[in-house]
Amino acid sequence: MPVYDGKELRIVGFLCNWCSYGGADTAGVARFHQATDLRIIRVPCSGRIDPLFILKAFQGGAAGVLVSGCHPRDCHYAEGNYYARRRLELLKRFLPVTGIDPERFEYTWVSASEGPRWQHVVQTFTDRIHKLGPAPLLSEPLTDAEMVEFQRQVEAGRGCGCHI
Amino acid sequence: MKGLEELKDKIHEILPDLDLVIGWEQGYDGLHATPLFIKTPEDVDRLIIGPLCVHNLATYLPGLKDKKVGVIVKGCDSRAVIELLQEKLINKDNVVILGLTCDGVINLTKLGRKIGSLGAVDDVKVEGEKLNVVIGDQQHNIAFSEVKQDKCENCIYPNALVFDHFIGEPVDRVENVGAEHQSLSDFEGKSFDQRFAFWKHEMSRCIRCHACRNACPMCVCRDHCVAMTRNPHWLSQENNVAENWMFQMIHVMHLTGRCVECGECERACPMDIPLMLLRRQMNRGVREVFDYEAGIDAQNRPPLLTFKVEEDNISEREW
Amino acid sequence: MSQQKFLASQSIGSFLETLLREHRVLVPLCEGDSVVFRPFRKGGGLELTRMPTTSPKEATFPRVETLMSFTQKVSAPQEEDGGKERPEIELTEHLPQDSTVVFGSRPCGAKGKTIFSRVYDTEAVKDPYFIARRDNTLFISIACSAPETTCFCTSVGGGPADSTGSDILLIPVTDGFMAEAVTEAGAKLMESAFFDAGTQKAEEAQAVVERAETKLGQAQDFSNAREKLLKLFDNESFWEEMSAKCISCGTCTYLCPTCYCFNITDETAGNTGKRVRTWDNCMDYLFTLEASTHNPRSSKAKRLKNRVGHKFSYYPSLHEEHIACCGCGRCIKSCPAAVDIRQIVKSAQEYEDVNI
Amino acid sequence: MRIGVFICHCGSNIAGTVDCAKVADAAKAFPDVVHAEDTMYACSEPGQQGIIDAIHEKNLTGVVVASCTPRMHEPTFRRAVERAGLNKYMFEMANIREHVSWIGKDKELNTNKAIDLVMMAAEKLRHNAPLMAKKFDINKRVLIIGGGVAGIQAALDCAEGGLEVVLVEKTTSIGGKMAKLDKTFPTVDCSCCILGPKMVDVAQHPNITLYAHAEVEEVNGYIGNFEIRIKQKTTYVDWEKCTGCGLCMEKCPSKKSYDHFNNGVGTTTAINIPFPQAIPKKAKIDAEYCRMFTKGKCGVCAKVCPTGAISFEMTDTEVTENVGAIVAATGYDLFDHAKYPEYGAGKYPDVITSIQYERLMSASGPTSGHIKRPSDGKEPKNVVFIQCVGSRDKSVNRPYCSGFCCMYTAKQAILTKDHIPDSRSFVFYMDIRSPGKDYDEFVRRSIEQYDTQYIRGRVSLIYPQGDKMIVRGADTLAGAQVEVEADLVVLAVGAESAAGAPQLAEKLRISYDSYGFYMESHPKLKPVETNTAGVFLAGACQGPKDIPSSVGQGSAAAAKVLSLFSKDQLESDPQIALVNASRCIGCYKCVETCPFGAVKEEQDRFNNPKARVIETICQGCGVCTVTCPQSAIQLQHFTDNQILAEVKALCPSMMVKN
Amino acid sequence: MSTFNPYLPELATIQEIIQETHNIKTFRVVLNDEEKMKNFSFEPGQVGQLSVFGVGESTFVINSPPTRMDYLQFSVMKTGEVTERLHALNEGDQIGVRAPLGKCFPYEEMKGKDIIFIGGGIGMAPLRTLLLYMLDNRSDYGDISLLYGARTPNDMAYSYELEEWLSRDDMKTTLTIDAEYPDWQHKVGLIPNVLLEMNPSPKNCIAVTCGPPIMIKFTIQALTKLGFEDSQIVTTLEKRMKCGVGICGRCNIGTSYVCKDGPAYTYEQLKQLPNEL
Repeated sequence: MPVYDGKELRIVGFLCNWCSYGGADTAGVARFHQATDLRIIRVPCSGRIDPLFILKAFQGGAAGVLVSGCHPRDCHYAEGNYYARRRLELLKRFLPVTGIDPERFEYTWVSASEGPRWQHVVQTFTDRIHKLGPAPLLSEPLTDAEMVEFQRQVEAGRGCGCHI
Repeated sequence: MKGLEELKDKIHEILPDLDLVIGWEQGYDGLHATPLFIKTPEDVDRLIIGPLCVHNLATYLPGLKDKKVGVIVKGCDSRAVIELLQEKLINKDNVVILGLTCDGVINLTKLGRKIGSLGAVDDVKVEGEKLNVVIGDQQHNIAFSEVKQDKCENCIYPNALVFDHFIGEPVDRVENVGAEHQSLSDFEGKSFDQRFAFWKHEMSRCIRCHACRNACPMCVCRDHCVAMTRNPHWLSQENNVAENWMFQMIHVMHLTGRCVECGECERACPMDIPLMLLRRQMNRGVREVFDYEAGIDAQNRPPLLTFKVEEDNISEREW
Repeated sequence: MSQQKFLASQSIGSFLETLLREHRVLVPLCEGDSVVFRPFRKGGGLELTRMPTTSPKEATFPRVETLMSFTQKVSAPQEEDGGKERPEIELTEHLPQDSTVVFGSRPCGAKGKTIFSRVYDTEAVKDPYFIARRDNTLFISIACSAPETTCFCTSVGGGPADSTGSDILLIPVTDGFMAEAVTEAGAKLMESAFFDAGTQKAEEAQAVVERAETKLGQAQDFSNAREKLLKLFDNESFWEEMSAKCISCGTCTYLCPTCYCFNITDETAGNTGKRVRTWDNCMDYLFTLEASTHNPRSSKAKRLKNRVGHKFSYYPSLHEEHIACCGCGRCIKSCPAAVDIRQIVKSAQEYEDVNI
Repeated sequence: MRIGVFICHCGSNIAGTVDCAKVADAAKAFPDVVHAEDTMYACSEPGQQGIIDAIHEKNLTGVVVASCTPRMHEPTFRRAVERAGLNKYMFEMANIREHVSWIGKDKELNTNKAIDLVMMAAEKLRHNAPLMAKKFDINKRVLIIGGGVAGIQAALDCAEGGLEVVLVEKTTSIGGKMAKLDKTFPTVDCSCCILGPKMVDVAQHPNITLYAHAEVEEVNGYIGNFEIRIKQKTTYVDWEKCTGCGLCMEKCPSKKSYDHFNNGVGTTTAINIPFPQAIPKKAKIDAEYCRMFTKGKCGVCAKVCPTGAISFEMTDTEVTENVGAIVAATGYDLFDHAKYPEYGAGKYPDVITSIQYERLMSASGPTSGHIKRPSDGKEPKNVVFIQCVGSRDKSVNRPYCSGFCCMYTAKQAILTKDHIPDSRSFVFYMDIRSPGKDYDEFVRRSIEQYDTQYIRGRVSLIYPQGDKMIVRGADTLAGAQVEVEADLVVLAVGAESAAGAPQLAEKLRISYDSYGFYMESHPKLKPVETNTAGVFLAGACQGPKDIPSSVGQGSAAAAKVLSLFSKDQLESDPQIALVNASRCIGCYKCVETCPFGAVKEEQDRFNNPKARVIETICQGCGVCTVTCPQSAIQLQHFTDNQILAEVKALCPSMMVKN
Repeated sequence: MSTFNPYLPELATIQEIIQETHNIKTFRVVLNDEEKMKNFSFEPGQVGQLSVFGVGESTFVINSPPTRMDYLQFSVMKTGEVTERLHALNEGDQIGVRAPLGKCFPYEEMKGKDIIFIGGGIGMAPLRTLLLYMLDNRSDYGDISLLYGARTPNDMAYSYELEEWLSRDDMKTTLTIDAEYPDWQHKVGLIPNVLLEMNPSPKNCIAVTCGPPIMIKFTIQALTKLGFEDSQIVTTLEKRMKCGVGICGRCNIGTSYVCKDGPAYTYEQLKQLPNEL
């Protein structure tokens, strides 16, 4: 299903079942209006979220990825979110080198009772992604201008072109 | 690297108790060294050390788990041995480490940039800081510092960090301490879009030969790498930009907090894709967040295998 | 086949541009620190001095190609199925339609496809994808004037100016190339005005080739490798020693102009999917891993044995002594561990002598 | 696979803003979907029957229901597909109510989103596999940690229910805080008189094994089969021999020992039985004060002990108990008012805590029930009570209400008047919290019948003036500063989590909040369960509670244990990690990260190292799955392929044309 | 599309699925193109590649005989991704078939000879096609006997045919299982041992054996012990295959490509190949 043209961007959410998915439910029960872009994938624990899922989403053209788990100390599985925090923080710091704006990825903690907070998170993140616009796509060929630029670099001398 | 004779003597001494010792010998031309697997005293004669000995021989250790192996390591290589020990991927009882001191090894890609084709090199000599490359009747004199591996440029571990036998005298090297390689900050001069396009361009060249993976001393999954499976199906076998990119992402992620920056992935890449940029960025994060460097102390716990309830350098983002 | 014509260096670009009208034109281009075959772009440069890192194999055997695509549908309830919906498949064959000119490959690279043909185009079985590409691809090769330390074409039946597999052979001379048509199609291309019949530098060309041949030195005689390798089949320690430094990657196979193994896998997205063929690598553990977890080539020693055996023994046995190698040396030059296939074969040939 | 998709209208809850028929129509085109329909209420009896009928009629092998949150009805629908003969894990849910219809108004966008969510669910389902629960035996014994009133109630209820109970108490006697109280609100009956018999029942019940002065050292195993290491701390008195006669206490020369039971009101002997009704009624030597330990000679008690129970060489011992369930009833501690400099930070003798005041009022206390102020033993006439000391105060990180202080302050004011009829009580309060049967009436009685003067406002300073304490505060209702001359100030200290609670939580592998109170599984629906199967909570360890609530939770936890043990075997949740041995390279990174110690190092028949998951210990978090670089260990029902299928469904542009 | 594309499967419909054992299902398949189904020809022992579209292909012997062409029958043991997905299919579902591939049993050379079939577990599948072919051309062959073994009675495929085979008087059928089992009326013991006990005469006899590698190994040893020449022993090999037409490079043993030159080999032929099984 293609992203709804012009109105939405593809935003993927990974939420732990016990806190954040519950928080999203709580927001729903309270009828807290939210942007519709986000599609939530439910996992048992933020510790189940492989940073590679996030990269896979970007590989597939996601404009933004949002992860949310239980607040530290509140993990249903005692420690899962501590591992998640380390993994996700490193991913966040890694992204710039790939050329994916790290602002396109965010992770946070929302408890099952924090409906208003969830609404706020969704709204803030969605607004941020809309400001950034659609993500660059790996599947799209390089533009002519880009090709010419790379060729120019080659002609300037051998080398990987990472130094300019 | 110094102490070839001392090293040979030591190998002669320990070889009877070992199945083999891994070192280097001259390869098919004057420019290439190649790993040498010493099994007999006669093999020892073929041993060389020096700036051509680029290969990180620790890569072979996990595959020789059931053998008693001697391995010759430079400072950088020794970090891979430490990381392997740290992760209990090799058994220290089965490994005898012959530590060297090193003043840098050659980067053939950079040499190629200097002198064009490397296809017909007859001989290479190192005289102090000069590298003398003989191609037929041509002579190229090049400053060694300009054709060293990146990792050698700001090396702070010239001496093996772990060893059973140290060969030669350890050298001091204090300049450039902790400096991050220039390439990363250079790369940051590009916009996000330029960086993204850069990788698309680089990945279009990748032939998915997995040399980067198989040359990596930390890629111990080898035959069980997720890059080739359908369960889980992380990647298709299609050799295209998106899938090649994803493979490199998997490689980086699986090296998080484990990469010792030996540079073997980039060296092994037949297509000269600058993979170390990715490694350096990840290692920068690891350093900043956990004040951690892989392969320094076998007692350290890799950062992703543990946690702190209150992380020192991770702050909750404001919403 | 025909007379030699002169192609001036400065007119190559313009010549290639004329080809673009009807063909995809692949030329060696510098990318990063590598030289790879890429579509020629108007005004773009090309790299003809360095030996290309990759082989031109991609022109006739792409790294990845879609063999067929399929769509799954659910039919309306069928009466004969008791009113149940029934899944249906729609299958579409994807045969290549392009026409390609490869310009600037070396003779060894162009020869690669001939090794394919003996397997892909036989009485019993014809691979329509390869055949379509092969028959629609023209190779304009450049004779080798500067053999490298890894080159051994003369040992496997080739040479610096071997025209096997090429349609036009260019021999570098001052300011350009002497061109020689090898096939009808090549001759047709050479009717282009950029080929000048007036300028004759045949002697210079001859000298270039001779110099290269001299440089290559004595050819290695692989003729008895066929039996020697077979004899060593069960010699585990020999193969363990030969493969000790091999890291079991696929650099050698993927850069090889003659390695023709492939994998076929299905990929889907929603209801549509495709069956793709990708290069595969006999040096990989998974290549022969069976579903039962049994693996006949479980160690890198066994895999290297198969690779060397295939090229220098099995293939020659099946195909009139032709060695499945064109001596380009890429497997040696780009090997991360500098494994030297010449040395392995030689060791096998000399093995018995040592052990008498 | 033959998938059936059911789109629930949920009346107008979903259908109001989602075009359910359109979603069903779109679903028909998804791979493997052979049936799709919209239905009014999928969870209703006819709704479920519709699913079951479709499974039969269309030979469905998997079902997707798009309706409310799976946290609500996933079990319902799983049972339904199971009734139809499918494995209950061949089912997926798409949440199109809480996550779609209730949060967005644009029907078009909602419908589109619902279609996406259904597609994700269907794509995941295509990678589902039937999962079977494994059965295992239960050890029908229960460990209760903490011998306060909640633990006592749980122990007695379990024991009465026929279970063997192991009760571990940290101090030398059970009874907890309640044993220290003089009277209880709102009935003003004698605390010890109602608790005493229950304590005796514990001592005498054949099913209860009591370890007093003991602590849980280590917890291994899993629901149905825990192995507990208990440290029996040394008492220097052989309790097998001690008869509790008290002769040693009479003769002990070290009479200035800190009196723990009386919270430092008065002193006791170095060897002591904490209070007359103690269970077990056994003596213990406090080595900090015993001359044998401080000076190296004495031994009077050993000489006088008629049974020769004294043993100065005694050391800690360890016992191991095997149980099938655990109830944590470790109670609470009182806030340390030393954190309030404005109240004297504990340095004024006549500023005491409410529990000390209880001991002063108690007939069994150090003053035999006569209220005498600590400084000079005078009977106080003006008593000031200050509420919310360590409650509802962010500045000391105690933002929560302790709940029971308002009530016990009212009680203490009433009792003060009973003890000293000419006294006056003043209560500084923020709000009166008195919900509960007869509670508010009780407070009113204190004000109206006992003339307690309630002043709404915070106390800003207490300082001594002569033999009085001046209490300065605000009366926010009058809008004025007030100063009260007090003979005695009683601080209504709030509750905080018991010392050592986080450490025990970690042994039990249960979570606790930032204040150290244990987390219940669900704040409303699972108040005594924890997220670790087989571990239950009772009383104030979960949060501040009064006696009836604690007793109620004690019984509730007991009921949970009894219902758990009503089966002979338990089924383990099959949504756990599983190692694919042919992919595992035995690096054991999973062993290191598993929060539950559920992954074991093993060797296969070729001596290759392999990881193995202990099914009953694994809780299914999936931390290991991410840890494993070969993806050899996969969390069932949330495998890489299942999650990847969802990601790929959402982000399909990876289907590049070659 | 004039040239024949060896990679392009024929679409086919699963007509019937038989659950043989807990992990073996038999699929009876009919090509959708009626003309092609009518003209379909193959020889006993040849294999086919079955496609589950989106998952991939896997190789199975056509175990119905060419003499019975109502459908093509394949028996599939659940081992990997493709077989798992095949098992999840239903009657009426669509698959792809590329067949026939490979070489057949030397059934022409076997004419006039006594035949002993020795099958273990799923290895019965390739034997079935040849056995049924011979029964359908009974007069061309001498004595026919079958020794079929499995771990337990529940692991025996084609149980519905065994009764008929046991009752036929133009063939001799022996069944065996590895260990005692309640109500088992037949032999108990490992196949090679039972074979030695049966003591078949090698004279003018061809032994055809198929089963798990370890069983084949010991069966061949037993046959040799009984006096069978290498040329009198026929077996089939299994390898990982992709293309099925001898190109893709993974199923070769030296110069022989199992997908194209096999899977049926005489032991004599096998011995000439390098030892890489």
